[in-house]
Amino acid sequence: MSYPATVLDAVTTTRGFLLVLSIIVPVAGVLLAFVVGGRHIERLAFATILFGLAIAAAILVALQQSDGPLVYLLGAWAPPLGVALRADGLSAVMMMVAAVVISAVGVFAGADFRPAAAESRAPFAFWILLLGIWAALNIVFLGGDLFTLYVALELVTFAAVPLVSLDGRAETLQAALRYLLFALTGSVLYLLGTTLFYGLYGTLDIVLLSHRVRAQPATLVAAALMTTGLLAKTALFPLYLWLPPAHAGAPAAASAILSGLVVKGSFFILVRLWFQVMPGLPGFAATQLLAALGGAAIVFGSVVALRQERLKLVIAYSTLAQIGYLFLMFPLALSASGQLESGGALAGGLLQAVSHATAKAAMFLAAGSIYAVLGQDRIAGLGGVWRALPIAVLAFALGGVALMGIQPSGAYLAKELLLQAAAEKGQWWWAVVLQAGGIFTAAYVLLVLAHVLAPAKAPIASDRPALRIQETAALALALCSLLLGLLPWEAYLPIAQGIPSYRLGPEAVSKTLSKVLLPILGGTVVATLLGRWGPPPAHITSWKPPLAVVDPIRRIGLALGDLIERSDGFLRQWPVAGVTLLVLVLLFGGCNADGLVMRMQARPASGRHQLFA
Amino acid sequence: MTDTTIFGLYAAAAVGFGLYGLITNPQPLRKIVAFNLMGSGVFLLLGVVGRRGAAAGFGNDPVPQALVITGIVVAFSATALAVALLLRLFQTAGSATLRDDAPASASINQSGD
Amino acid sequence: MTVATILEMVLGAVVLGLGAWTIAARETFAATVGYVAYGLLVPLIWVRLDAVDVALTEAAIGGGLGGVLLLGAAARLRASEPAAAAETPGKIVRLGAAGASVMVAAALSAAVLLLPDPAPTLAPAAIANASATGLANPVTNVLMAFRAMDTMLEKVVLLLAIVGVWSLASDQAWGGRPGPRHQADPHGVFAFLARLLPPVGIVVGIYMFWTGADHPGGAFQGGSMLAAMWLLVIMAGLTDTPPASGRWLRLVLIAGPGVFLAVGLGGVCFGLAFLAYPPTNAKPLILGIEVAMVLTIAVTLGLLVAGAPERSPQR
Amino acid sequence: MSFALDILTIAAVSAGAFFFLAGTVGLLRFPDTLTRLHALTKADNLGLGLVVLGLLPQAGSVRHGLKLVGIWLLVLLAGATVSQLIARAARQGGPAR
Repeated sequence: MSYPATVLDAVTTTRGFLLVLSIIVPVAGVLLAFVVGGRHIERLAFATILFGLAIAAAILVALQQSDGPLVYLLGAWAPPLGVALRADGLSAVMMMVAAVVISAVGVFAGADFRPAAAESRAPFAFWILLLGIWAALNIVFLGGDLFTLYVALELVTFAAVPLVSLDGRAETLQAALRYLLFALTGSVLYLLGTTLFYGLYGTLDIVLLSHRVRAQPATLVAAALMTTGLLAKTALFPLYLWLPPAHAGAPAAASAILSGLVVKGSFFILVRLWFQVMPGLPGFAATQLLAALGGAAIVFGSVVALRQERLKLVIAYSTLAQIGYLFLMFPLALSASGQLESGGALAGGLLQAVSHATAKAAMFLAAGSIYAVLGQDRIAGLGGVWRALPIAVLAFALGGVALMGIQPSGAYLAKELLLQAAAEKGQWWWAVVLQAGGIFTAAYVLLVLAHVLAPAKAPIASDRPALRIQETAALALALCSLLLGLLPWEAYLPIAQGIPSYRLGPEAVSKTLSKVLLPILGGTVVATLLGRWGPPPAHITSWKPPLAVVDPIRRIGLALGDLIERSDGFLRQWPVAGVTLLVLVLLFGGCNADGLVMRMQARPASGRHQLFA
Repeated sequence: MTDTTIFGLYAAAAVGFGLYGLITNPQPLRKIVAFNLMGSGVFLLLGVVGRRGAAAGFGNDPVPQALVITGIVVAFSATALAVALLLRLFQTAGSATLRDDAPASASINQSGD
Repeated sequence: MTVATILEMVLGAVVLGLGAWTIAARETFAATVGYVAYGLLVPLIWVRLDAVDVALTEAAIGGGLGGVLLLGAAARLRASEPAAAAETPGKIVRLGAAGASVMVAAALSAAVLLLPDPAPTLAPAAIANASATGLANPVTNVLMAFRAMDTMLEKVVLLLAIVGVWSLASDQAWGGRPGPRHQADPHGVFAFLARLLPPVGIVVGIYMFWTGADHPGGAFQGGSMLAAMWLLVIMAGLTDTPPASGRWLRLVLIAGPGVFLAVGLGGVCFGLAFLAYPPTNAKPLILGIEVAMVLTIAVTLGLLVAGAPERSPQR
Repeated sequence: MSFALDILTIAAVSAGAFFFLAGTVGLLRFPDTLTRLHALTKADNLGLGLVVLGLLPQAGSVRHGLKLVGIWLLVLLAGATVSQLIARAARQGGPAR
C-alpha cells in the first residue's frame, strides 16, 4: 500500500509507536485540558506529565536496545510522500531533558497556577500552553520532515508567546509582541529555505535530503535563509532583541521553560540542518562565522549580565551568553569540507544544551522563589535572603556552579569534549573562548552570590512564606545539571573515546583543583572589574588599600562595560536587528559560496551515512 | 523564461518588499501586514515550485499545494495572535510601539505582583 | 510571447504594485485596504498556477478573514498612529534595510532561476497512491492521508492560537464574550444583508467542503466560508459571540483535532498505523474527520477574528 | 448560431470591460467619497453584469450558467450593501477617502 521505499530506513521499527505516543499524549492533554478547564486542569496536566515522562524514559531504553534509530512512518506512508518520525540518540536525550524540566517546572507551577474554585485565566492558559510546548518540542526532536518541523516551530512559538505576557502588564505585552514578530520573521525565512529545498530535490525528508543534497548555488541560498531564520528564533547574538525582556518579564515557571527549552528547539533543528540535511555543504568560513557569533554572544551577554540590577535580567542575559556557547561546537565538529569530523564536539555541544536547560531552569525557578518572597529581585536588595530561602539560594548557586563547568557537571564534560576537539583540530582560539566562557559565567554567578550572602540591610518584610516545594523543584533541577557528567552518555551521543574519568589520585586532584580554581579566580577578577558594586561599607577600613590599587583598572573596566551596554541598547532596536538579520543571510550565503568553489573541484565522496548511532 | 518563472520572480520581490516593511515600518500593525505580504510571497514561491513539478495530468504538484494550505492557516493564526496582542498592548499602555528606549533593567521593574 | 504570458505579467505587476503600496502607504488604514485588495487579486495568480484549492483558501482566509482582522485592528488603532509615525527610522537605516532587502530578494530570484529542469515532483506518487483513500482530489489526499500529521498539528496550532488570544483577556472578563458588542440598526441595510446572505453562504460553504473530496475545495475553504457568515451575523448585531467558558463551544473547538486523533488511533487498533485508514473505509472516515474539522475551523476562525474575551458572560 | 453567440460574448464582455475601466478611472479621479461610490457601482453592476451576460453562451451547461448568474447576484447584493454603509459613514464624517 505504501509508496516504494527508496531508503533503507523507511520502515517502522519495533517500538516506533513510542514516538507517536510521545507526541499525542501531550496533544491529547491539551485537548482534554481545554474542555475540562476549571479546577481539574492542574491534575490533568500532572497526569499527562507523568505519562510523558514514562514515555521519554521508555524511548531511552528502547533506543539502547535497538541497533539504529527508532523510526515510525505516519499512516504507513514512506517518505518522500509520507512523513516519518525518527529518534536517534540526540532526540532521545533532548526529549528526556524536556520531560525532566517540564516535570520540575510543573511541580513549581503547581503552587503558582493552582486554579481556584472557578476557572481562572492564568492557570488555564499556563497549563495548556505548557503541554502545548511539550508536544511541539517532541515533534521538533522527532520530526523527520522539514515542513513538519516548520509547523512544530510555529507551535512552539504560539505556545511560548502568550506565556511571556501571562501577567498582562504592558511591558510584558510589548515583549511578547516583539518576540512574536521577530520569531515569525525567522520562520518565514525558514519556510523560504524549505520551499527551495523542495524545488531542488523533490522531498523534505531529512534522510532523503541527506542523500540528495549537492553543493549548488540555490542550495546555498536555501541553507543561508534557513540558518538565519533559526538563529533569529534561537536568539543568537546579534539577533537577540526579543530575549531579555521576554525571558525576564515572564512568570518564573514560564521563564524556566522559555530559557531552558524553547530556544533549544530551534537550535536542535539547526543542528539537524547542518549535520544531517546538508553534510558537505557548510564551509570553513561559515562554521567559523557561526562560532564567532557565539563567542561575541558570550562576551556581550556576560558583560551586560554583570551590569544588570535585577536578578531575572542577569539570568536572561546569561541565557544570551550560554546560547553563544552552544555554537562553539560547529567549527570543532565539522571538517573544512563540512563533514562531521569530531563526534565528541557534537556531543559536547548537545551536552552543553542539556546542562544549560536544566541549570538555567533551576536558576529561574530559584529566582522566582526569591521574587515571590521578597516582592522584588533587585540584586542590591538581596542581602540576607539566604536565611529566608536557603534552598532556593543553594539551587541558584549549584545551578551557577554547574554552568561554570565545574566537575562533575554536564557543562564540565561538554567543555572537556570541546577542548579536546579544539586541541585535535589545532583551533586554539576556540579553546580560549571556551575557557573565557567559564570565567565569565563564574563572574556573574559570584556577583549575585556575593550580594545574596551579604548581611541583610533591613529585615526581610515578606508578603508570603517561602514554599519549600518550589525551592525543592529548583534544587532538584540544579542537582540534575550538576551530576549530568556522571551519566553514561556514550550510549546516546557520538563520543568516541571514553569520557575523562573521575578516578581519585594526587594527580587527578591537582588537575581538578586547577580546573575549579581557574573559573572561580578568573570570575572573581572579572566580577570585581566589570560588576556594579555599591560603595564599600565604610566601617571596614581594611578594604581601602586594595581598592586603591584596583580602582584605575576598574575604571577602564567600567568604561568598557558602558560601551558594551550602549551597543546592547543599539543592537536591540528593531530596525537594527532587522538589517542585521538580512546581512547575516547574505554573509552565510557568501561564506558557503566560498566553500562551494573549493568543493566544485573536489566533490566529496558519497559517504553520507547515518551520522548518529 | 517561462511564465511560471515570472511569477517566481514576483514572489521573490514580494518577499523583498515584505522584509523592508517589516524592518522599517514603526507601526506594529504595518509590520503584521508586511509579514503577511512576505508570507504570501513564500506561498507563491511554493506554488511556482509546484507548477514546475506539474506531471501525471496535474497542472500543479499537489504536495506543495497542501503545504501552502497548511501554511496559510498557520499564518492566519499568527496574524490573529499578533493583532490580539497589539490591541491589548494599546489598551493597556495607551500606545502601540515596539520601541524599547529605556535600558532593559528599567523597563520591567515596576511589577505589579 | 503569448497573450497569456502578457496577461500574467500584467496581473503580476498589478499584484506586486498593490503589495508595494501596502508597504509604502502613509496611513495604516490605507495600507490595510491595499492589503485586502492584494489578497483578493493573489488568488487569480493561483488560478493561473493551476492551484485552485489554494486560490480558494487564499481568497477566503488570506484576503477575506485576514482582511477583516486587519481592517478592524486598523480602525481601533487609529489613535496610535501619530506616535508611531514619529518613530520612523532614519534615512541611513532605511537605506540599509532597502539595500539588504534588495540583495536578499535578488539572491532568492537567482535561486528561483537556478531551480533544476525538469523539476522534481511527487505528483506521480500522489496519483499512484490515490486509490488508498478513494478521494479524487489529490490535494485532499495529501492533506488527509500522506501528510495527515501536518494537518492534525495545524489544528492544534489553531487551538493554541485561541488559547493565546484568550489569555490576553483581563482577569475579570475571563470566560466572557470575545470582542466588542456590535450594534447596528436592526432594520438597516447591513442587518438586511446579514439576514439574506447567510443561508446562501452556508449552502455554498457546505458545498465547498463536500465537493472537496473530488474537486477543488475542502474543509478549510468551506470552514472559512461558514466563519465569514457567522462573523457577518455577529457584526450586524443579530447575535453575539458565545461566552468563552461555554462547554459546548469548547467541545466544538477541539472536535476537529479530537476526531482526527481518535481516527488516527483507530488505525493503530486495526493493526495498520497511526493516521492510516483501512482501505475499505477510508473515504467515510476521512469525510467524518472533515465534518468535525469544518465545524472546528469555522468556529475557530470566527473567534480568532473576534479577539479576546472582553465582556463578562452575563451582559 | 455559435458564431452569433461568440459575437455576443465578445461584444458584451468588451462593454463590461469598458465599464470596469470607466469605474476605475472614476474611483481614482473623482473628488469625494460619494462620487467615487457612484463610479464604483457602475463597474460592479453594469460591468460585471455584462461580463456575465457575455459568458453565459459559453457556459456549456445550465448549471454553470446558473452559477455565473449567482455570482452576479451576490456581488450586486454585497456591493449595494457596502456602498450604503460607506456612504453613511462618509456622511457622518467617518473615514474620508
